Amino acid sequence: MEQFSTSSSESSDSSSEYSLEFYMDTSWVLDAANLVFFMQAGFGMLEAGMVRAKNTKSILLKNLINTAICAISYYCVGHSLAFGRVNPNSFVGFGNFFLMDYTHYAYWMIQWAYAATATTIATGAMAERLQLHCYILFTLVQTILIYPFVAHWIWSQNGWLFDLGIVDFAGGAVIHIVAGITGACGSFLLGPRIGRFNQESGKPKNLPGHSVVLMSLGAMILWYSWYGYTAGASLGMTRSRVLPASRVSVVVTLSGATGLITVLGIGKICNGHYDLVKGINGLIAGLVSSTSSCAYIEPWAAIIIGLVGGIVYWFSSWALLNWLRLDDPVDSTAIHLFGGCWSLISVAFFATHGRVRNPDIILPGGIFYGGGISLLWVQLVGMVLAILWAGFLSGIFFFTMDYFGKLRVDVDTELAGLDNSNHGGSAYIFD
Amino acid sequence: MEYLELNGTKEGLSAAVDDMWVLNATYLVFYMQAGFCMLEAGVVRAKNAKSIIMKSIIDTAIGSLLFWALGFGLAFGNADKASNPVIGTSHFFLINYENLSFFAFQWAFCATSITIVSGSLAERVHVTSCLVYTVVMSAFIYPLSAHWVWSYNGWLRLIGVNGIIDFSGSIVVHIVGGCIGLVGTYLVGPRIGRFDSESGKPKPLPGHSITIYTLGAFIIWYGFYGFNTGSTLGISGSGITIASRSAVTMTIIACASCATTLLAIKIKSGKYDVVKSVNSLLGGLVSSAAVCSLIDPWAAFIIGCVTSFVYLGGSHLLIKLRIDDPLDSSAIHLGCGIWGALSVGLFSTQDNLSLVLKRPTEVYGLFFGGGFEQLGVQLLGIIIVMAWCLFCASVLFIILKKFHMLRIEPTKELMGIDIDSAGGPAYQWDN
Amino acid sequence: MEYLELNGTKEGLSAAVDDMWVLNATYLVFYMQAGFCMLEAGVVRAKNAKSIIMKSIIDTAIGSLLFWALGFGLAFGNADKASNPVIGTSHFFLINYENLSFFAFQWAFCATSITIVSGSLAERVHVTSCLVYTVVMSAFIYPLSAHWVWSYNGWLRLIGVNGIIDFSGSIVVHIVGGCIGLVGTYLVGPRIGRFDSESGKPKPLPGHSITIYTLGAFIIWYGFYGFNTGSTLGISGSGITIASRSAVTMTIIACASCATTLLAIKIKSGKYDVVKSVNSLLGGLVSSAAVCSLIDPWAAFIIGCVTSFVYLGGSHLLIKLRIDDPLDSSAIHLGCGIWGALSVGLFSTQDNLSLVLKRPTEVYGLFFGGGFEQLGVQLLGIIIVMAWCLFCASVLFIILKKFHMLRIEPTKELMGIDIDSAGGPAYQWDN
Repeated sequence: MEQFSTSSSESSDSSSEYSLEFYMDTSWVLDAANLVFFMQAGFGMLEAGMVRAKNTKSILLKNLINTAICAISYYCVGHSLAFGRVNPNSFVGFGNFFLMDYTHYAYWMIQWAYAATATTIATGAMAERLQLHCYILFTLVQTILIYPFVAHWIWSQNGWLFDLGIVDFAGGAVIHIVAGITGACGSFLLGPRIGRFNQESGKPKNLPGHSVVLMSLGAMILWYSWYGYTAGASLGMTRSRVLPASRVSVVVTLSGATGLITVLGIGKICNGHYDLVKGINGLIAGLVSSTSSCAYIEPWAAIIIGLVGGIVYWFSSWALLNWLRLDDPVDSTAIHLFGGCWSLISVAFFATHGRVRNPDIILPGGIFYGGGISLLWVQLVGMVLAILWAGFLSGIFFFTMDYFGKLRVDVDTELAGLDNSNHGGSAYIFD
Repeated sequence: MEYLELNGTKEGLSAAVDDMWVLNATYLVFYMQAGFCMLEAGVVRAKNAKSIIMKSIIDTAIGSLLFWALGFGLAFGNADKASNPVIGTSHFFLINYENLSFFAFQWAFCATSITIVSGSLAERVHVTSCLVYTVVMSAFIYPLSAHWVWSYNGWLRLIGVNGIIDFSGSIVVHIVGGCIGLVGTYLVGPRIGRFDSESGKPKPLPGHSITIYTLGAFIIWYGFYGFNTGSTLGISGSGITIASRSAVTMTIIACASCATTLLAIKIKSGKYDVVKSVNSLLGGLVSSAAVCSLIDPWAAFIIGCVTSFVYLGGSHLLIKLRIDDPLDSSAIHLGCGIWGALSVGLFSTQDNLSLVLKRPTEVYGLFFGGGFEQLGVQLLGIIIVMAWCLFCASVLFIILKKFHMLRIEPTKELMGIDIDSAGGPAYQWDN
Repeated sequence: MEYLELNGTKEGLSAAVDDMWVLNATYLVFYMQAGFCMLEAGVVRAKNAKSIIMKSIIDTAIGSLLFWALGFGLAFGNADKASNPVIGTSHFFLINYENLSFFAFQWAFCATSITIVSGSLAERVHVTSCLVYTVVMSAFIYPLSAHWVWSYNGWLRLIGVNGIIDFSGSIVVHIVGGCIGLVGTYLVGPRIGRFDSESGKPKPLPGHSITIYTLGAFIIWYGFYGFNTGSTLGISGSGITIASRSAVTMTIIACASCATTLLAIKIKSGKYDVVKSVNSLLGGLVSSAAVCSLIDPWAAFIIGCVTSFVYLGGSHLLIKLRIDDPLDSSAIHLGCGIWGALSVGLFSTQDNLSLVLKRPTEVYGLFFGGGFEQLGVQLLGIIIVMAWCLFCASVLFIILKKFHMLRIEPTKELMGIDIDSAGGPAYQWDN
């Protein structure tokens, strides 16, 4: 996304450092970063609601660790590799370690919040059976090795995918594909939770989470913070970015709502009742589906994107479970990996509005607007490369952990619940 | 609301600042959905928690889509400034509409109004009927009320010197929502066990989690800051002065109302009542919506104290009339909404009113010597809007009842809606 | 805080933008009430959840009313710039006061300070006594501390070259709240069963829901971005630069503190402890309040690591002294507050301090060669404010104890306060 890179150089170098425009744009970014951070609360509640009561504490702790460790490691190294401005090349950034000689703090804030989101999403897929120190190590690997490179390729103005003209407004590839694929690798190597598949028939068995109320609270918080997450990527409101930012808000609402309704409708048809849990996932899948494209499309396109996003979610969730036997307690692979892919691809079809920050640079119109398929190839290259990079590195990491027996908790612990064995008792005490 | 000019005509930085303000407020108002969802979930019994959340989420999703498609055009579709005073006629599907931040803000208001209704109908209504009234409300009932009261050529705006004044929706949002909810809950009848079948005495059916309930109330309070201060539609000119005043008076009204109820109940029954105090807090927020920008802080204190008794009286009256409103939604939103709208005619000062209307006016609050006219106009407006809602809602719910789509069967009600139509309970404490 | 000039002198759009920033921050700080409410509710036992929520609501509602009526005048009533350094004397009930956004911001700070106390007194105190200390705190204790430290003619501001520096309330909000809570919890005595009656060994009384607890912490963290960055009182001039820096350093402090505690406990006891980690996180936020705008990111990391040990030490000390503080409020708010205020004298750099004070200064952090003076001033301020709070709180709570209004009877304590004085339990799982 061109917005990020130009902003970091432009706003700190230009003479308008102390103009009202600069104040406003920075405050917009800070507010948005704050909202993106609040997604940690959203994902925390969502994931806590989706696991069983005996593992609640461990999932909450995991989210806390993600946020904290990610902040430290992103501050030390991650941001430099992604957006460091001393001697960057097209593959990786360099310089400004420990935020030395770096003053664009607001930009760091929102990038940190994005990076933390990517980690939290990924670890959701491994809930209820991963050892806790593995979470810590994975957070380090994710924020130092995996995420910054993809962010650099796509969002930094030196990145090679950026040079190719990839369009990813708020992180369909950078955040959701990376998070989805790393989570999937981890979840696959961990194997399913005990009891998830019937031992004889091999049929999947539902292991429902302990609280739908928490789950929906989490989803609503996510919906709220999604406005900061997407509209904040405009990195400001001045210089005719008002209209794009407003349109982003409208588009996000529409695609999320459509995703929810689609999945509820499919559930009603297939299972005979409205499935709230799936519906909530559909809502998030709808939101994810428009992350790459939200600044570039018309509101009506958001409806189509949300609709397809909901369908993609439903069927990928089903296929992952029944064909791949992937046990993803919070469905984050189906939502974020497949939703992220669809979001990246859909830009090539529906894009019609120009760049947000530089309206002069005309974006090639989407296929439906007669823009040809060149953009589609670029998007596909970006998608495949992000998947390969993140999948390969996380695969190696989890494989190594598995080799040393540090990956999965033992059977007794898993049956008793992580909380009782590792965290000094249950999360709930009602008497 | 539209008393302040729309920002379509403004240019440059101040337009950007104004839109940024409106967008931030919009996000907050959307976040109120999370608050209502938690509020309603906490106050129903555990066996119905999932279905009420489902309704709450469906409201938002379907309502948003319909308001985008039809509602907004009927409410604010004033292309060429030539639409008639009863109904708007253009900009359906946002065609040819550029002021997207204004649209998004109105959108969030509509979603709020709809979600009020589901509280009144909790624990005994088909999910499908919720779909139906959401469609009718967002596409028809709400937009017309909004057009009459808020659109600059709405016919209630043309009455008298100032026209009707409803700064941020005591009438349009809360009276409409509360009124439809009241009709619905009256026609559905009380929950099984709410009134003793022999003596007719009310029996409390306490909700399953006060914690979740309070969380919801706090989120609503937070969102209300966007609701009330965003209605300035900007901060340039006198916008920020009005917004600061609104934030302060609204807080005073809510706190005074809450404190009064707290002490009144303590004095009467010797106990502190959390639920009633929280409801009063919400009632205070509701009555502040119409009047917050027009009064001085001390008047806010008085309005708040009165609000408390309006709510308590309304709640008492509902029980007298054997109407079972699980959330006291009609007492809160209809009762306090009426009081808030009336207090405009009583307490608004000449200075503040002139500032909001952007022209000097000689007609203002009765208590400040502004005469009876404004009070009369407010009263008329309230009656008209209530009559409209009562009529539409009666027709709607009677039809639904005729086709047995309104109330679920007694056995299912006793069992809980979740198990029947939402695929299992909301909580799973074991396994 | 008031180091940055008030916006009374500015004009036009940049004044509007500044007020907008303050208002948005105010909403966030008010939202912290939701966080504290959830935090406290989660950490008490289920039988006391309702009453702690009740107290939280009373704090907010009554405290806000009194701060409006009296407190603000005592704290910031500096009409004619002639009020004395000990106490403000005008603008009671907001009479003749126009800068409403500043008022609202201060209001939210006062509410935060009060709500800290109820955590220390949880599970064994009459709801009525909560009313009493709320009144005294918001009308008297808090406003005077705020006047001394924050008002431009407060006497602690006139000491030394820079005067005392408390950017956003480590002293005024957190030390005051923590100190009063400590006195209260000491005079009330431990909960029944907290210390073994024979051996005197502490026995854990775990809270009923870690989920709600963590949710609360995340909401507080979210709100803290308003708390700290809003204290610039605007974004024009150097405001936004300071605000961005504050956001970054505060994040690093909180995360470093959380991570350190997590690992320290893991190394010592072999387990990961959610509650202590969350508390350290909060401790980090608290210590960031005074210092966040004055330091470089690497110093933030060090401050965060030390914060962790300050909290753990404080918590350990409380148990040693047989003081039962259910939320560890005094360790968090008093302990980490003191450390945060002191670290201003240790770590603040000349550049940042000059920027915040808006004039060059030769006295700054000890570690940067700024001499001992600032450290001495901070220490003096902390001692004065603590002495003031200890004195007032002792008088208050001893009087309450004398009239048997402080602690509830043992039987009721064992049964839970909810059933006795809040009309039933907070949760109803059956029916």
